[in-house]
Amino acid sequence: MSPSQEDSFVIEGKLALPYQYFAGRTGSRFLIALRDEKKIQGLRCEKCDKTFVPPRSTCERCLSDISENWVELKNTGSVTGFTIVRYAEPHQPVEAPYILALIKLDGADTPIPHIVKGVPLGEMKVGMRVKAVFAETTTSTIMDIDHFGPAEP
Amino acid sequence: MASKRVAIVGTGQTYHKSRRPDVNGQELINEAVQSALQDADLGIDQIDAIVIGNMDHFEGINYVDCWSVDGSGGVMKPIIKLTTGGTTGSTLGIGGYHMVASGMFEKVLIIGWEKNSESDTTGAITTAFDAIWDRLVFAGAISGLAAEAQAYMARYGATERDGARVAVRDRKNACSNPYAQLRKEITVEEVLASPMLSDPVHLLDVCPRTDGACAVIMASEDCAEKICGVPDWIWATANRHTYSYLGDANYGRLDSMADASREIYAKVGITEPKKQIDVIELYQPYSFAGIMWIEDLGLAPHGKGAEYVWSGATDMDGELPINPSGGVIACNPIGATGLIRCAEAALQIAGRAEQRQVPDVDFALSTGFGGCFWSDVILHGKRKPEAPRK
Amino acid sequence: MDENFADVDPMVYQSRINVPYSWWAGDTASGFFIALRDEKKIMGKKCLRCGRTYVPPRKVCPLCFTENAEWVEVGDEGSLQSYTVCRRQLASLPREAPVIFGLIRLDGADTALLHYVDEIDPEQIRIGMRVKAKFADERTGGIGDIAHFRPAK
Amino acid sequence: MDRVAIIGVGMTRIEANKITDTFADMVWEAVNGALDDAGMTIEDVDNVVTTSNDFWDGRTISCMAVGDASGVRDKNVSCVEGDGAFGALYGLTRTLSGSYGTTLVTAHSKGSESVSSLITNAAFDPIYERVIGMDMISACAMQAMAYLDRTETTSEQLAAVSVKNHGNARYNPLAQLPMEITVDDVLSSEMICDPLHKLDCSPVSDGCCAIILASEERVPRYRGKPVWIEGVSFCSDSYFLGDRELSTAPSLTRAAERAFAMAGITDPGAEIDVAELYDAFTHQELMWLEAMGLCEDGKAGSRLENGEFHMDGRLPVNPSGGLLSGHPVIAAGLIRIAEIVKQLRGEAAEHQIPNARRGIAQGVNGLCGQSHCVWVLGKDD
Repeated sequence: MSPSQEDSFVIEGKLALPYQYFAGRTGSRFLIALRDEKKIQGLRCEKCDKTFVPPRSTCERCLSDISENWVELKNTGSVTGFTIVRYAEPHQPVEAPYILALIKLDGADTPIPHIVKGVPLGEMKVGMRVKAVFAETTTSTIMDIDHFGPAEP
Repeated sequence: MASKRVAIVGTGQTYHKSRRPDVNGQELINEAVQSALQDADLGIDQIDAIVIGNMDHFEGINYVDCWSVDGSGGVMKPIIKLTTGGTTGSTLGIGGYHMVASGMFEKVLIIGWEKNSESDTTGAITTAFDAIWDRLVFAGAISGLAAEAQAYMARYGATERDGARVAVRDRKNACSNPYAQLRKEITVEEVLASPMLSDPVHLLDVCPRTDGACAVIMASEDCAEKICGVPDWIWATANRHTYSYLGDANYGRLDSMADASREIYAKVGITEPKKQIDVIELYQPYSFAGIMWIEDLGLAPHGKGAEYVWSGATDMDGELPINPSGGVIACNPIGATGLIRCAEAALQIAGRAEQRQVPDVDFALSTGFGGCFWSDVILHGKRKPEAPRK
Repeated sequence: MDENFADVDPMVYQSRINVPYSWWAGDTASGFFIALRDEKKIMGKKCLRCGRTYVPPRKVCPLCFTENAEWVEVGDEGSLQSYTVCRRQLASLPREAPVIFGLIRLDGADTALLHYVDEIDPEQIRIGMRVKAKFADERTGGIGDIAHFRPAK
Repeated sequence: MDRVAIIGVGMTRIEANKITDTFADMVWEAVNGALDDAGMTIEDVDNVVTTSNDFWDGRTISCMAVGDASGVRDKNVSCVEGDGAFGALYGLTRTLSGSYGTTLVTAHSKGSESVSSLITNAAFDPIYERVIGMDMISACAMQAMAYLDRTETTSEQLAAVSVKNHGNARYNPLAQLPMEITVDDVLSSEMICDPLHKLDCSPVSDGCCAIILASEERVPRYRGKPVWIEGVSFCSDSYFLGDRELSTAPSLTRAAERAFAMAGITDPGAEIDVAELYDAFTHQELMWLEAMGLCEDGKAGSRLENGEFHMDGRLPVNPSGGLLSGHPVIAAGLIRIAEIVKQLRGEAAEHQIPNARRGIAQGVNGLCGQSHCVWVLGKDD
């Protein structure tokens, strides 16, 4: 009775679960400043002397509430790590190959992951100076920074 | 009931494959459970509680603990689910340990499983990262790991050949492990010639997608020695979920592994891990981890991991064999993978690892990796620990 | 903390987790679906130790934990163990409300099969009533090969 | 059993939609509530167990969202997936194992961020059942139908549970739906799935709860008033609805028997002063009372009608308003435990049950109450 190989059934299905995510108060504030004033802000914990980007309302080290201690950061920063993504996947923000980099903005202690464009793949290196390039049309997301491009040294 | 000492008295695995169309999820789980029960010569009715885990979005089944009971044996029994991403398997091992050590359950069945072939794993992994910040930019685990390898290479001058050497070692070991999925040797040149996925990581540097399950039975000191000749005593467990945002991680170092292993060494008095530990089953989803994370385990100074691997010290005939089972590069059913490391360490301690047995093993380490650069570490020993670990 | 965010309208992101799945039915379920598709027969699996016949069939008896070796054909008629009439158009419903779900213990089976009940006025349904399977004309090997259960004459 | 106490509890308000809070914000609020309640700082916590669900949170590895807010930075941590009462049980084993002296347990979820019907449809077996489109409400309605049929309990008696719990919620400032309603209001509310009306069903809400466990020798070090864990057990029934006798809950009976035995309870109906049960639907509060032996089979409805389970009754059930008045899915079981701790400490303010000395709390996982976790808590006199 056991079926042969091509008769082993597959039930095709899809899990299409709609979600809505709340950026929360601090997240909203960051994204509105980014959208309306093209300003990138972080939240700073004085006790631990650490500025977090993306902003978090509480400091992970000492668990204190830092949600009002906004700090303005520069649009420039340096690459602390990167990779060149070459495999193609439907979920990718841009077509492969593209540069996915970790950028520590001047004034921040934690780098943010983002896309780098305008740099030949072969010349990418850790420590490179980059500058935020803002998107024409805003989507009120982190993609309001369209990508990071090379910055004058 | 005072706290109890705990030992692994039975293990079971499926023959891990890229796809298992002949069984559904519950049946896959049952295969591993039946072989673990047989290994310990126990019936399901002698099990006091069950701990199970996988990564939900890989199978799209909610409340897996409830769904699994036909296969896991949980009907009219206590069953609970633990899940922490890639470290799920080792989280389950640590969970089983605490359930038995608490004195509330004498014999606990622990199950890790995954059917990666049933979903689009990259799509499922992408949703692991913060929906507002990381997810839009990020796509899949490989690019995060590649960024780590790139940073390490920039800092210490390692090369792609160093990563390839680790892949060659593990794929060779896998040939003597009947449960492993990829049992074909490869050379450094073949690794470097394979397609580049995300600089500097090639296709043969990373783990495959696998359908597989693993089951482990842990028992308290009151009955462990009656059940199995050489129980694998759990001496200590530790883990860290150090980061939550990809940007925060310290690329080129695995802080969570360093902290967790340091806690264990301090707790049991290990000062020279290279000498005092006889074998390591390292959860290493891609080759470069094999030269970087062994530094965080204290086996080599920072930047010298590759040298230690090229010296042959971690090969089967070296001073400290790593991944006699072939490790994660040969087989990765994610929810089970951390528990497979735990089960393989137990087989090494019990001297029952057949062709992949490392001679006279007194202490073994099994680790887990996942989440946002998270690590779990479990120390296994042949000797019974003196008093319950505090 | 709140007055700081008085002017901030919270950002909400509509998103969707859209993961395609293909669940392997396995040999046992495939055997069940082939019998439905090709012979309009409903098969169960019997545990030789405790004698229970499971519909849907199970490879291993969940109670005795031994492999159910024996396929057993069960009747296409049975008694309604319980039911509900869904009046609200729930998001999970694939068809127009009202939809009637029932648990049907088929003659010869020891467990009940979850399925639709139709061709009956919702107010007439009674627990314990006899119902009969109505097979779909187009059968492709899936639980949908049984269209629904209707009152047995 | 070695003695472990709960020395700190913290909860957010239960709301339909906490739009201004992320998961981390909610957890941080509850964790700080528990730490203040216990008179502890995060450094006093030896290890953390978070409880979440990837489907409800819309995120693979959902525990990653709340790690920082639970202070896991340099600590051992683990994550349970399922109801918070199960998370607390795993936290208890970690406290009893000798590895840790204090354990922080958190549980959170947001019903507002997703569609509960689709999330619970994903709990059905993908091969045989999921495609026909049932969810938690339709499955539990089928259970209610079987229960009414077997025990002659009436829809009016079901409605009376809703009237009681929404009424109790008027005295609980954290509840989402305090309401003054009548049996007729319930029976005339929208019929969602026979026999369950809208007011027979709990909402799906946003909320978070945190508790702190401490071993006996660590308790004196903090100012949190200890409530002792006297008994706890959990058990699961079969999975397929067709394999089960839906109108009964044998797995709850077994879990309750074991928990009561651990606590040395021989006559639960008389020895228990207050109960916080998992009333996801009105018929379930009655079923759980009968399955735990807190009243005879089939009689919970009539005993409710003569007021035995009201705030001034023989055995007050859900003085907090229960799930019917606010149901953050994953946090619900942990909130039941926290409510019993408040009752036994005499800190339940307006919904306080006078001189309550021993109480029970219940968590549930799976469809139609497949897997139950029963807690017995007591106060030293």
